Amino acid sequence: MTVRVVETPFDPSAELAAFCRGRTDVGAIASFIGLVRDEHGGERILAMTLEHYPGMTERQLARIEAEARARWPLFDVLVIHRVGRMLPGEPIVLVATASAHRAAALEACAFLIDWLKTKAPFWKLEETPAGARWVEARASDEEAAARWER
Amino acid sequence: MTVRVVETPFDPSAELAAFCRGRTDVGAIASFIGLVRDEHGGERILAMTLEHYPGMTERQLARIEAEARARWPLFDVLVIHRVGRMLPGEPIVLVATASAHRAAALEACAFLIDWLKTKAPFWKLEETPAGARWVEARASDEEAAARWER
Amino acid sequence: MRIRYFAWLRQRVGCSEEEVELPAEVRTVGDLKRWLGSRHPRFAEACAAIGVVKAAVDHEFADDDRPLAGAREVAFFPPVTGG
Amino acid sequence: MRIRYFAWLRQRVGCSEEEVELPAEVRTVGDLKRWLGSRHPRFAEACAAIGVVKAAVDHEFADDDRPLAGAREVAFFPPVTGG
Repeated sequence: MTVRVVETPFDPSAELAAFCRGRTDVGAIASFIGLVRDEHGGERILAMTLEHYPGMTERQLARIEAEARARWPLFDVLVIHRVGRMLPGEPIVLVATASAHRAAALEACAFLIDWLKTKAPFWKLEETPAGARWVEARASDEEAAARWER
Repeated sequence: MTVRVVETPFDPSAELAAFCRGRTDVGAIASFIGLVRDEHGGERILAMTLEHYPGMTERQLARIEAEARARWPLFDVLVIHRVGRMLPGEPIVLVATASAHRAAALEACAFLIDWLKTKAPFWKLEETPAGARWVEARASDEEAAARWER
Repeated sequence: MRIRYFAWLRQRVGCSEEEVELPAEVRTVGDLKRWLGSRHPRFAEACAAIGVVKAAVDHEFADDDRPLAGAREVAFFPPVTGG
Repeated sequence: MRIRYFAWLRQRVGCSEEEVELPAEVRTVGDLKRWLGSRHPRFAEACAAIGVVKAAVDHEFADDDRPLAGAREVAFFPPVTGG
């Protein structure tokens, strides 16, 4: 399985180590790790809860992965997304791509995270000292995703 | 030191784990790992030797890193480049970038590897069943680097 | 048909899911929004703001003109913010 | 002045470095290439092909018109292929 939704902390570096292990055909591995930040919009973040839509999430992630594989020559793809409550510094998401050449690996990695941000049903609830608030979608995320439309 | 030239094998995932560890201010970490492939241009690769120009290498890598930090808001940058003889599957290079947001981390990572490929004094010697051969520079690497010129 | 609500829309409506029997005239996602809005005033309020309420039919994103024939589950939620 | 050669240029010239005393008329990297070419025919051959021999003066990439005044080390090498 190359697409996983997990409810407990995961270790991106251990996942990447397993992703690379024993491969002699791959020349290039690109990865992106998203982590909970302790600050957002000038307010301190105490914790973050990721809600998702089970069933639709896995389906959308699998579709985004298939789209990346159709666009770039990839040996392998890994997408892990955490859900539930997590603390600053904890990983939210890991995207990794393996290809013979770096351009394919780097572009596919950027594509995957851009599309995931706008097409996978996750919602972030931030806990601040003033209370909990839902994170608003950013227009810049839509623009980042739109550059891959064709 | 965030720029290192190493003569023995290194573990990119352990380096990445150390790079992420204990940081709660970083939201995004992008990385690129280059590995020795067991095939190139239809020929089997038995081993690869990276020659470099000690002194100039560190200077160029530090300059490339400074350029990335001037262009993007980065918390941290890590560049590790192996030299000497290595086998298929072994890591040649690791580039990692940490930023509050993913676009900066991803772009800076792509920039660093593109510039490193054309501006740092490394040369690859491949061992094939037919003998050793120096890898030729690719025009596509110059083009990839040129897109960052301004 | 099962209706599901997520994130702040779930909190506004006050439930995460409900089973409904649709009247024959509710044929599209847009019809369903209006019909649900008559039952949940705060859902109607949210739908009045353009682009704020997204929909999925059987796990696929769906626009207002998407027909409901054969659908088993429709979900409503705010724009996604994962990654 | 110290001259260094790398990769296949090192193999062609047959040495990795040498100390030289430059005649007064050798003022630029281009002059140095021609002067070294008269000592190492295979270096001259490589220089005849455009873009194949790169140079660095004191660890900085340098074009043919770069003056040598004050330089301690000049290196010649093929286009780089790291990463």
